[in-house]
Amino acid sequence: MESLIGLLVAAPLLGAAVLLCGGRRLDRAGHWLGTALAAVSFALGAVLFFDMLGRSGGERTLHQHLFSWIPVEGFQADVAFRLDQLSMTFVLLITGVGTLIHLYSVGYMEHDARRRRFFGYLNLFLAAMLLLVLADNYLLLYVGWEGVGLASFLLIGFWQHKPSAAAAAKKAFLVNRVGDAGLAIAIFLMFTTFGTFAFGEVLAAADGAGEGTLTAIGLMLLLAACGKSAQVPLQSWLGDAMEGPTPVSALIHAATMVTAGVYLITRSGAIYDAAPNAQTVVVIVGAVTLLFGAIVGCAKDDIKKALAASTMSQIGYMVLAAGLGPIGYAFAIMHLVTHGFFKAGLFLGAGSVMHGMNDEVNMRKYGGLRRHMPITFVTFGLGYLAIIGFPGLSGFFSKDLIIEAAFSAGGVRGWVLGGATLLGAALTAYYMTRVMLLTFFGEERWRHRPTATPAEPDVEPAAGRGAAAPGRASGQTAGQAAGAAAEPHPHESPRVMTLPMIVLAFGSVFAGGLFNWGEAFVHWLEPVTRFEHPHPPLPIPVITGATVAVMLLGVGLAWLQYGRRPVPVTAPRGSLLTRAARRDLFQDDFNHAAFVSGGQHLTRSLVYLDHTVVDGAVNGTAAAFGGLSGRLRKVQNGFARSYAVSMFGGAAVLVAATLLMRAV
Amino acid sequence: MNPANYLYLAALLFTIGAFGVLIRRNAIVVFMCIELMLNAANLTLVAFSRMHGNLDGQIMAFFVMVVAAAEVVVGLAIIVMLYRSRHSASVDDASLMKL
Amino acid sequence: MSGFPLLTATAVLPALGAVATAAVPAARRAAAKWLALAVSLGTLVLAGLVVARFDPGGARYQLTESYAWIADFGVRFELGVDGIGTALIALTALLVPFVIAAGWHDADPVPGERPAGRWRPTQGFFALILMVEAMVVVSFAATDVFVFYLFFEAMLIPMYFLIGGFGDRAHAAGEAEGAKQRSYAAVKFLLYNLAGGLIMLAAVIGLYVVTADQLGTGTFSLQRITEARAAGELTMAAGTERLLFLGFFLAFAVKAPLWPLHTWLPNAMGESTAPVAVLITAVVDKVGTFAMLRFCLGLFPEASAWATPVVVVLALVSIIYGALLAVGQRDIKRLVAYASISHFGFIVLGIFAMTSQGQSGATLYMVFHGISTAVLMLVAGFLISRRGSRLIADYGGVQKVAPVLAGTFLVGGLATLSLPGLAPFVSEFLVLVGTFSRYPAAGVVATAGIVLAALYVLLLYQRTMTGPVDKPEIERMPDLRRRELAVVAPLIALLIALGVFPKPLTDIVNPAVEHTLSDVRQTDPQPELPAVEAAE
Amino acid sequence: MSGALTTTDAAAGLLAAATSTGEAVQFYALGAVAVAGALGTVALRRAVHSALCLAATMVVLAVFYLANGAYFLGVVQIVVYTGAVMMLFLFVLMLVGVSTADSLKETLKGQRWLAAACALGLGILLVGGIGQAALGTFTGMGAANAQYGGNVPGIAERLFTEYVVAFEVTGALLTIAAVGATLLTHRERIEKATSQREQAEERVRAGRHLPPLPAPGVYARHNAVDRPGLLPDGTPSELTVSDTLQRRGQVREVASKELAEVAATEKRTADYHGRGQEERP
Repeated sequence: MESLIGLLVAAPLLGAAVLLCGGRRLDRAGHWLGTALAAVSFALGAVLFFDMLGRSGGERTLHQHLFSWIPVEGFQADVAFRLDQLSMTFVLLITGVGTLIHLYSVGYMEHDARRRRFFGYLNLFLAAMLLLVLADNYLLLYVGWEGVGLASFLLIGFWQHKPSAAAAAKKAFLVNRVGDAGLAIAIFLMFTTFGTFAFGEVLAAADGAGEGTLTAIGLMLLLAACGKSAQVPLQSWLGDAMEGPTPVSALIHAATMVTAGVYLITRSGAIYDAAPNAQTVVVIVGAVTLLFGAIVGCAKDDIKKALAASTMSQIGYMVLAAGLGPIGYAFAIMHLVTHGFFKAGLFLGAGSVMHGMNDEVNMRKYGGLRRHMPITFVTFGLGYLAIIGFPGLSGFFSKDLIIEAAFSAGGVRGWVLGGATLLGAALTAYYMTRVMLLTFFGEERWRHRPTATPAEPDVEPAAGRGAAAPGRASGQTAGQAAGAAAEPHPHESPRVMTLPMIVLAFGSVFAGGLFNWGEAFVHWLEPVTRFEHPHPPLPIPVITGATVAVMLLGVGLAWLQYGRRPVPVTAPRGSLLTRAARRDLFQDDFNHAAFVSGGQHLTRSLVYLDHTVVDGAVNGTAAAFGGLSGRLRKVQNGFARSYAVSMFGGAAVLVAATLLMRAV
Repeated sequence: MNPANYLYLAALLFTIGAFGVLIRRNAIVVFMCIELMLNAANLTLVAFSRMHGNLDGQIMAFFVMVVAAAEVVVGLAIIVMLYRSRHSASVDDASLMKL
Repeated sequence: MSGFPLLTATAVLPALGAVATAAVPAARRAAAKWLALAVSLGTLVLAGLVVARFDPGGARYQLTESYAWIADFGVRFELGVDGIGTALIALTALLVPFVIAAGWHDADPVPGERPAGRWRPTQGFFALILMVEAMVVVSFAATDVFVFYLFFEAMLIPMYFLIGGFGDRAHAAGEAEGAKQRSYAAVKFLLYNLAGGLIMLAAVIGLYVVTADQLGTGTFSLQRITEARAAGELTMAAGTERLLFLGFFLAFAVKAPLWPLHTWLPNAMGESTAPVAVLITAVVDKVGTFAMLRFCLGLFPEASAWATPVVVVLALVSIIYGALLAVGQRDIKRLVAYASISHFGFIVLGIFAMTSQGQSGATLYMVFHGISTAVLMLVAGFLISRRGSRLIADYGGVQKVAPVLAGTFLVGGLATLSLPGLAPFVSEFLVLVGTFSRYPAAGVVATAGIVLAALYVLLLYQRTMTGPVDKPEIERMPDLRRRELAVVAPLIALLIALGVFPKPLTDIVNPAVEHTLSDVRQTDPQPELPAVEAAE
Repeated sequence: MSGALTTTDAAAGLLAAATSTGEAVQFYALGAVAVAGALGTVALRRAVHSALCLAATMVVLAVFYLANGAYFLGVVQIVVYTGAVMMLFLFVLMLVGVSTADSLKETLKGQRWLAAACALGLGILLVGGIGQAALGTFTGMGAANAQYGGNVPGIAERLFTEYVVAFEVTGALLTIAAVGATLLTHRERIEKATSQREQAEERVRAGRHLPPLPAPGVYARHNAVDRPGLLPDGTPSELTVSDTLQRRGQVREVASKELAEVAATEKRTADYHGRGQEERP
């Protein structure tokens, strides 16, 4: 069985290698190969899962030691895998959702000339992500960590001819690199403290170390988590990352990669439990991001950006939960999984909508699409109900549990956190309802009003599809261009795209309930992430009631604002808060002011300095010597007599010398 | 009388000759000054040979004279050529020792 | 161990090859190229034999040879390699064939050009490259300080001509201006290194004097001196040792190059052709860092310990400073040069962290940085040869017209920013861990360097490769040709292979590093919880 | 005969050995002359004068040689140096041009002061050195000269036994020097010498001064070659004076009053013949 673990990673890696090096001859079948390999690793994951179920809680953890990676004196870095319940959960999520999204992409990227490379990158991502969750030590985890960063870089910038895409990719990688530096430093600290960075030894010895060290490690790990999971203050890249193709947003920036931070914190639970200060910081970060994302999400008109903000906020929930310690880890992971389902579903839905709308992303130009793309509408709607925590659906269970855990953090802290999570729930309901209404209900704002373009004849759908195809093939957001020229003709996406959406919809409906069946999920994870029952200050039903209440409140508000009265196509100026939220609460302005401009000035001045001072000193010395020799050269005037003088003087000096020698 | 006197005289003549070599521009005069220096040297040789009472000194002086004669012959020939080529016997005109 | 002088052969073969190549008649240009390539491959085979013969568990110096040379000064032609030397000889022999293949057309006479004008003698170009290889091999293998010094300095001559004589075809500032810049760069390179070398010469003589009046007979033999020091026969006054150390260190710091002695590198790498630039940064400069490890630490342990704080600070400055300047460059080659300065900072940092991780890391770093820079620089060279400009601003959207070129360029860049899975990551991580375990603050600062590395690499990639294709020259740009791909692909494969499985190299290097550490009488700092070590 | 010779030699030897007051007087008197000569050699503007001064110094030195018992050298000094060498100098001076007197104005900046400083320094050093040196008194040439019966036989004996090689070499040197000098100064005549006829034809072809040049000194008080003849309008013509004189700048000026007289005479003859002004050009 152990040997299968390696194959789990190897399969997509092989796919990536073949697809990327294979060349054009693979263009025809490449995408199917990629999908097949993803499916293979999912099958392997399933086999391992059932095998794991077959064994009792004690010996469920599997280890596979492949080879010693960097053997240096007093330093052991092995390529070794560790498959326990936690990583098993992730393996299933990654491979499962991954396979579905591969399938989806077959349709979505159909018209893209570079589809083969796209699938190569997707496989590369799967491999890296699996490496991340299967690693047995922090160094190998770091490899996967940067690996997914690379894949994300490649996929965000997949349409490289778009400067915005290229810039977004660079931004994502850089911000992540900051987090990676944190992870690296954490690893150094572990090495100097424990002399190793294998999970087993480190976590076992964690409580033995000084709290200061552990706090440092915890904060550094948190920095890494912030980078990868787009938590404040390293959140700014996620919004731009939506430049990538929608399947990428669904897989990497919703379901899997961005949750790696939660995995890291949960995995390092032992360290955080021994460092309460670090935990506090984690909780604060989670709470802040939760609200930050929610607020931003309320103002975005770009459907993908709105969903991205919601992702940020949902991960805030998870981080918060993970920061609560043993009472929260399991819930964090649970919410992570359910969120993986419904957020992926939502993104695929959004992709499907864009697919039908000439890649238009502005929700204000949607409206009333439920009649034109019913399947998308239903699946999207189910995902929507799940995320706002409609009773009975996945989101309800996972989120509700986190809220309870937040309340039971104890004392004022508990009340604050609980309040934050409740507020978050309300906001979630609000902005998701807004998305829903703007997209699928209301009047069809994408139709050209007679005033806008008088007496324009209808073009038949075929032409519309034809117009849509090159737009996406070349990847430009042809929405504006095409929208102005030819009126979009929304149509349902092909089967290959709707199928994954349906599957994910099922997940988002039933997963939560399934997990919560007799706390199955919690018990499943308990051996890895210890579990304590939360004891909220209020009775559970009250909290649940409150959750549902605030959810309904949010929905109601959104309906009042967007459901009842018509929505203007061009966004109104809006309140100060709205405008701030549209600008992502000035995150980029802050970064620019704080780092970018300063850095640019620094480099410019340094370049100047290097040229004038450092190099100037060198050239100055050279010039000085040149001048001196030029002066000396004048002595050699070419006149025999002046040479004779020097000879004569030399003779005199010699005589003097001899006399002196005789004297002494 | 002290033999040193001859040596003092020789030193004086030698110095004067050297000075002349340095300040005169006419190649022929320069040559004369060189001859003067040689003669001063000869005087010392002779004085020493008398002082030590053997003939080697004089023989040295003799050789000096011979060599000086040869040198004068060649040197003057060169001067003549120089004069032919550049119509002047000034050593400063031949300032070609500079790159 | 057979009596066959393998190391000498490894050095002599390229030397002879150089002479033979130079002797090829002017008309038979192709023959000269093939001859040079064949010789370099032969050298590679010999180097492979060296690696094969080297027994990591064996004596410190192996394959030793010793011939009487200048008896009066106790100079013997002594060769011998430890693990570090072996690794670096392998690197040299490995890279030179690629350099030759990459520079296949760099020295061809320009078709439209009058033959009387700046004609590039192809034979000379390849002969000089081989000559450099021979000298580098000797300096990696020399265990006699004098022999090392001799070749360390002699290397400058062929390098001078390679830099000054063969530049880019199309220079941004015009042909004449280009020639001027080239000669400036070459002279700067020569004077810089010569100055360092002369200081070192003084130190070498000083060392001889010290040994002479303490051991009776003066010697330059590294082994003899280290043994004598270990045995306590040879004791230097602190002042003397520090002066000698500085004399050696300055020369190596110039060669390395360490801030603030770095300014010759950007000129040299910017003006010379890409293969020569690779030769400079990937092969020749390594002699400097290698010599720090072998001579500075081996001969003057106390002084090294004394100088460590300053050197560490300088290394940190190099790392950050080099990276920041790389960010600010407008010229692709100069950018790579400043990136190299930053990387050399890492190497020096690793050496002077005085931990086994640090020094193993530094040694691996020398090898891996050689390969990764080779990839990046050679691809950059191919790019420049297509567009005829070194300015980043003249590019953009290359990825769309030449995807393979862009891909290889990206891989080179990722190796430069030491992405895990590629070889440089291993070495950089080792250096950082080694540094952090002794100087945590320094470790943190150096870690900031990896973020900056990402910045300059990605900026370069974004500006050159991505975006719309808005320049006609770029629309017509061909993708990598077969020869060029054949040059780059093996190196990339090597980067990946060593990144995943560096064990063969570490096995060779580790014992040597342990020896060096014992020379400087240093031991690794132990973790706070040794109990865990025991439990492990 | 031989006895006389020996006695004279003995006496000479005695003279050489002893340092009488007479010699002292002679030394100081002639020494002054020698120094004066040397100074003259250096200081005088005309090369000829320098040569003469040098000759004087050399003669004095010859006397000193004799006084020091180096009879052979003394004679050789006079014959070779003051005779041959100085004549050679003067001869070359003639070739180069006696008149050329180089100005003693220094052209090289600071040359003179440097030279003076060096000379002074050296002189002081030499004098100091001699002063320091522990010099005995004269042994005298008596024994040495008497050994082979006289100074000349003594030198000859040494020259042809001990120093024979050196002697031969110097002989060779002299020969080579002679050959070299001739080679250097010899100038090969490239074109054949032009005969008188050719010169005449040349003159005709050139078309100037077909007749002989006009004679000088016409209208003069006294015939003189250094006085130019006057053209009809009374301007002096340089054709009439020989080239050499013109080069040396020894042409005598024709005074203006004489020119005036010529003009007056012409006027008078014109009036006498009654030719009016109008015919005058």
